[in-house]
Amino acid sequence: MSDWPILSIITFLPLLGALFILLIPGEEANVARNSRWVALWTSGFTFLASLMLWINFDTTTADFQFVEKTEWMPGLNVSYHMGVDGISMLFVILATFLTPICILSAWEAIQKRVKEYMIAFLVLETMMVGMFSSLDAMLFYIFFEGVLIPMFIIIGVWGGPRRVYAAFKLFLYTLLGSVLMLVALMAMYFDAGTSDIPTLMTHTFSYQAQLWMWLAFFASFAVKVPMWPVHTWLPDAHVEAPTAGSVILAGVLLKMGGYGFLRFSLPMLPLASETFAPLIFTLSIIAIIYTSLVALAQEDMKKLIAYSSVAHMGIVTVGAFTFNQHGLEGSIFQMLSHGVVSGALFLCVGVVYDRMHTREIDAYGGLVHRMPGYAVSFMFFTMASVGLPGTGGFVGEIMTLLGAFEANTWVAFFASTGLILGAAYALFLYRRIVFGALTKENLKNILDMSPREWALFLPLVIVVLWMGIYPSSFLDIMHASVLHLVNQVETAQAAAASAAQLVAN
Amino acid sequence: MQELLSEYLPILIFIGIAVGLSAVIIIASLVLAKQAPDAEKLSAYECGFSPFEDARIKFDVRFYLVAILFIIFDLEVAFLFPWAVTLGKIGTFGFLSMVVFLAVLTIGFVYEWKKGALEWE
Amino acid sequence: MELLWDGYIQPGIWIVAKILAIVLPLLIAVAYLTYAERKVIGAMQMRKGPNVVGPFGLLQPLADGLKLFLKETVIPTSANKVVFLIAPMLTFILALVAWAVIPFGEGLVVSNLNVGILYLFAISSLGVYGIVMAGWSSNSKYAFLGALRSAAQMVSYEISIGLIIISVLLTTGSLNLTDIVHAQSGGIWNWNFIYHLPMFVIFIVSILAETNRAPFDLPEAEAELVSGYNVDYSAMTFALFFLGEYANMILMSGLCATLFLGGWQAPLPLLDFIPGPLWFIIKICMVLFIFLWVRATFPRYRYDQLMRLGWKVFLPLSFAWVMLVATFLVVFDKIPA
Amino acid sequence: MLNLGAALPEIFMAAASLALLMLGVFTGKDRSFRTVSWAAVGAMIIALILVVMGEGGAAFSGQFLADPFARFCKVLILIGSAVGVIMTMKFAERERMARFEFPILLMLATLGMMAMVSASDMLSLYVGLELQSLALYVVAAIRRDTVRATESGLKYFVLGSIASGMLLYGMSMVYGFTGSTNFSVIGDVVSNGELSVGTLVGLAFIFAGLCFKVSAAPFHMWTPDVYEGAPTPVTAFFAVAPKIAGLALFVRVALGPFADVVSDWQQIIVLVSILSMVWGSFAALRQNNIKRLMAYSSIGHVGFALVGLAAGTEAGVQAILVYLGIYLVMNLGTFAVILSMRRHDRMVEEIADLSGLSRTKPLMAAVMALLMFSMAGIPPLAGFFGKFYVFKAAVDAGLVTLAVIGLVTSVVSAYYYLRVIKVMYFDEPVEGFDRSGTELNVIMALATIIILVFAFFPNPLTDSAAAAASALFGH
Amino acid sequence: MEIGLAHYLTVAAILFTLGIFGIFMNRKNVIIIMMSIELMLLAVNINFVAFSSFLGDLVGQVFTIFVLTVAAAEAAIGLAILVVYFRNRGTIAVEDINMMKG
Repeated sequence: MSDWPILSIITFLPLLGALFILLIPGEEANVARNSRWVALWTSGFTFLASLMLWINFDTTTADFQFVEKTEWMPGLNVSYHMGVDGISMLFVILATFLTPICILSAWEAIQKRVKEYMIAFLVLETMMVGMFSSLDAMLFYIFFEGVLIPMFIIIGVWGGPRRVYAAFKLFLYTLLGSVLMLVALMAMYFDAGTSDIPTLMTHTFSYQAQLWMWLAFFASFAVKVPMWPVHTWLPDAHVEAPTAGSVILAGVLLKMGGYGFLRFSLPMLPLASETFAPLIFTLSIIAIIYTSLVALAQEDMKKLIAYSSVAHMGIVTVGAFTFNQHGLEGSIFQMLSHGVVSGALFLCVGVVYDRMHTREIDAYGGLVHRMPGYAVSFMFFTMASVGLPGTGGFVGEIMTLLGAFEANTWVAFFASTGLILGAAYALFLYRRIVFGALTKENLKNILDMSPREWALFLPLVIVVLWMGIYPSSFLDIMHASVLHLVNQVETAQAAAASAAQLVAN
Repeated sequence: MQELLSEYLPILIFIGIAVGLSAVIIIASLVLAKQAPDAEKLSAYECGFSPFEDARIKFDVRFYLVAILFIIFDLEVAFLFPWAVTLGKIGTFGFLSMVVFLAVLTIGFVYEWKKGALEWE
Repeated sequence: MELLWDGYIQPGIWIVAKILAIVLPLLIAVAYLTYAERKVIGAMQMRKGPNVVGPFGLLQPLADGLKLFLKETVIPTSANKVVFLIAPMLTFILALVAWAVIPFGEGLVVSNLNVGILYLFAISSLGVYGIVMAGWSSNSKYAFLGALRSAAQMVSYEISIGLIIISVLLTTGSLNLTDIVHAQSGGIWNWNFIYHLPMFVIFIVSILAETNRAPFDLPEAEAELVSGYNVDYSAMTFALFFLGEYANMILMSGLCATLFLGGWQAPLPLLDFIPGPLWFIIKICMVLFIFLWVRATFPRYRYDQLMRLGWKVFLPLSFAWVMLVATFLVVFDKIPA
Repeated sequence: MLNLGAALPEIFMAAASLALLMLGVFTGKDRSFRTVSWAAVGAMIIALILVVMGEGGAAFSGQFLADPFARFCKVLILIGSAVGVIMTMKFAERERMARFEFPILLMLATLGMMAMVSASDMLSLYVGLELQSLALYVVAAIRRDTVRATESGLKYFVLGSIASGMLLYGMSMVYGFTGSTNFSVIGDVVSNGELSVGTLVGLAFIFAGLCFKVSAAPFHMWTPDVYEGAPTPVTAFFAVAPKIAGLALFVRVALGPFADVVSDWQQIIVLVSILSMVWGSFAALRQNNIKRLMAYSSIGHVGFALVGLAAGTEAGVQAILVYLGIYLVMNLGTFAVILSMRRHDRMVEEIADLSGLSRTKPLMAAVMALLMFSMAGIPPLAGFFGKFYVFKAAVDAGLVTLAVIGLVTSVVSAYYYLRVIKVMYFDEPVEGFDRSGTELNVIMALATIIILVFAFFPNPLTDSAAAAASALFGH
Repeated sequence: MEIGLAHYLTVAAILFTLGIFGIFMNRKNVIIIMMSIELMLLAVNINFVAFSSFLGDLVGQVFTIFVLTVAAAEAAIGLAILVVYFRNRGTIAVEDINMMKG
């Protein structure tokens, strides 16, 4: 089994499915039906295949596993190098897990140009999986940027009224950040002579170089995460994207930034990371508090959730730059749980949106009377988002705060303030939509969730509960890798400190 | 160098004399002859009519064509001059080079012939 | 002082004398060429020609010249005056200065340029400018069209002339006119017109066209263009054109004699006692006679016929001849050193 | 000395073009257009084979050098030209410009380009360049019954002649101050001592002339007008083959004789490159005509390619060559799409005419979208690799600022490429286009496949580019 | 006064500058632009011949011949395009060559 290039299979299987869809002939309705099924099957298989990673994963080592390495561009010393460790493996599964859900969620919502839609999603999946599992900086960059193409199309074609603006904003913001990262990658390559990530991790860059490279990486990842003040593309993109687009955007794409910090900034540029940690903390805390307040004032459901994502990702970045085991693991865990939870919340919005075609919070109210099943699921995810113990959200937040507390008390303090605000807006949203009297005429006939929608929510509920109740099944996987990362950073920082000491003496 | 140039001195003088002569002839005539201009006399000749449009009219494009062809062929002749007098020194190689050149030129010539550029019906 | 005299003044005077020795006879020759023309054509048409002014009408050219000299110089108001005046001067000047390199005899040349033939070719090419300037500056349709026609005609035939000169150069191997004459020494059978007979014929016809002479006097076609580019010229400005044209005829005859008829050399060695310049003048007169003879004999060409002759007959022929001669020389290794 | 074998492809092309000219003119009228066109394509393919199979080497007493660099560029040029001719055929027949001279002129231009990239002497450079330019002036104005085409021809002519003039003036200065027109001799002179002022002036003029020819800012002003006015297949041709040849020539001149004084001219190239990238990106933002857009796009691309030259290293040259190869494919594909923009048998060339193409012609829209993404340099499409190579070369050479500026402008340029995609995908459909010809479809398909799979198989291009670059540096 | 290389170069430079100015300052007629271009080429030729003579190297003169030839071809093509343009547009004034702007 292990001889199989399993990562490549997971990565390129969706692409194969996309090709297959491309070749489906026939009239439009037929094509639409077939492409839905092909997409679902493909992504389902991909998910199953990705589970093989989990089953065969060796939790005792921090090394990269399932490694594949083939010559690709020998002239440049760039190879096709794939592999996962405890950090990235879970993200791969997150991506493969969310994609079939997205495809299923679009089953009825998307009626025009289904074929293209499915192709876009499958291509997107390839890019996401590829990005999380690539072990070559060049390869990483290609997948990282490649995500933009399907995302641009998804938002632009199937999005809301201001979709063009949103798509352009998403694309250009991200691209601008990424090209700076590209320069940094080139500089790294020039310095180290290779773009192999494991090699780069062991390479020591001079402090001066680290500062510049770190800033360049930061430009890209901060946009992607997104951090304040470059987060403004996110609410727009979320609001205009179709439901599935929002799900994948919140669920996976935002994690690319956080993952980038963990994969590049921390291990390769530890000194610069230390230098800039206060900056990250400051921006993150501003993001947590400010965007939570902004979220409170939102009238649009999706926008509110979008701002909440910014706040939650702020917690992630705080955790990542605490440089300790708790903080990092919390950060990763928070990303995973946020991926599932925020995705689920967007799906919740999608459910009512499909019925009423509006996202105005004021347009709803008292849904509990007509849609009890929906109310329960929505409630569950809201609680998970707030961080109720027993849900995935709780574990991530509490570990991050623990880590932050170890690193800096004030940071932990402000971050927890943000959490309280978070509870406020989430519950506020829930109350206005679900509770109250059912006064709106057009809501009188609204139907509860269909079996298909139940099928969507059920796995999400299970995962969230699982993450909350038995988090160690996830934490064990990342343990070794995170420990290795922490050691790596600490060693480098200590070495630099002693060197400085020597100079000072 | 100086000797070479000295061959051109007589030509320079010759030109000077010729210019002087022609100028003298015209000026002398202007001075000696009786000048009695009037408006009619000074109008451009047009078979007795007053000129009714600008004389620098559009003219047949074939004159352009002739001019263009002339430029090309005249240059070819300019190439041939040094070639002709040095044929002994450049030998077969020089000869063949010119043959290639002239062959290309001939093709051009045939082309324009067939295209009717030389027609003037 | 001595130096100045020996170095500059004396040679200067000598040069000026040589030039005047060419120019003055030339002007007289032009005058009497017109006389000869009328006489010859008259004879061919069984008329007497000019016979009133002076004995046999010999003073007729002088009378004509005087008449022109004393006439009013009309410069049309619509004309571009400077150019209008420069044009005839240019024509006249060019017709004169070309003579600088023509050898009348052994060493009898104003300037023995090593690129004499190139100089001649250049000067005769410039002739077009005088005509175009005249046509343009007159600001008259007839003049303009006449000038265009004339220019087109001249340039068309110039190419053939160039190619013909090249075929001569191939067999002589020098651009110096004296050398070209020397290459033909040894009697009439060494003259170029024997070897290059087709080219000689074409050359004669081409110079007729080049000098706008009958039967190629289209630019001046009285019936259509009322005298062509010089319609608005009068008095001495006209006279300069006239002089220039006739001087050009003589020049072309001289060139013809130099290139094809052995220059100043006698046709047979036993006639060497007759001085070179005399031979040269005899040859020029022969060629000039052809000019007149043709004028009296042939009707005028149509313009399209004229252009076709130039481009479709003469150009390919002379072109082929150049290649033929060059190939012959290379193949039989007869290139003149 | 003569070694005609090295120049066999060129000699063949010359002979073939003359033979075709005769064929065309003797079959009379323009009935032979199609025959001559296909024959021209065939001749280019044969020349391509000759280039690839040929043994290379110098010819004509050091005037001509068929080294791997030149051969690489010739392959690109020949592909571009052959495809250009194929793209023209149907268009020409529809638009009543089916003169058999057209493919022959393209052949002659191609011949000029081939001579130009092989030049190892200023004389052969000039002759090749002019052969190309003169043919292209005519080609631009080949639709002699329209004002726009003739105007574009006129503008192209005037500015191209100025460029030639400047180039020549520069060459005369370099000749005078180094005593030779031969690249290697100049190279020796230059490397022995420092650059004299006269040579530097000459160099500046040569660069200015070359900038004109490749339409680099600030000498780009003719490009948009010419691109817009010329018939579309001609524009396609302009955007590809001459650009490649011009840039190759630029490299040849800059890094041939002047390789040892990179520091003296690097600043010029950096400046030109930045200006081109910036101007190409920003000026394109407000264009509505797709051909004009492509003109600015090409200016920007020239800027990107010049980044590689600014590096002045072997890696930089390799990067340019890779860039050019990819640029060739992208542009041919894009112009195949643009040529398919016909409605009621008439060309339409506004960007707005593409509205909703994804509904009326989904495949064509997808192709165009991929091409645009590729042009914008978004991975994993081929266009990204081109940019990657040049900017990597620049970073390696220490020109980090240049790389940053370049990449930022590439973001700006991404905006206008995205705009095209936006129009096709997000806007409401207008009336669909006519059926596009088979040749165009094949070209589109090939171009798309190449830019898609390039990421998987980059080596054939990058390796041969590396070999070509190392040959230029005499390794 | 001995006339040296510098004098030739100066003359050529002046001619060249005149040519450039003639092109860019001229607002009247395209023919003038073409003449300016010829002027530029003339300057180049002077340069080449002067250098050739100064260096005692014939290549410069050969180059001049080539330039002349190409200039002739260029002029021919330019005139042809100009004529075609004039037929379409009815004018060759520089300010009228403005169908495309932007």
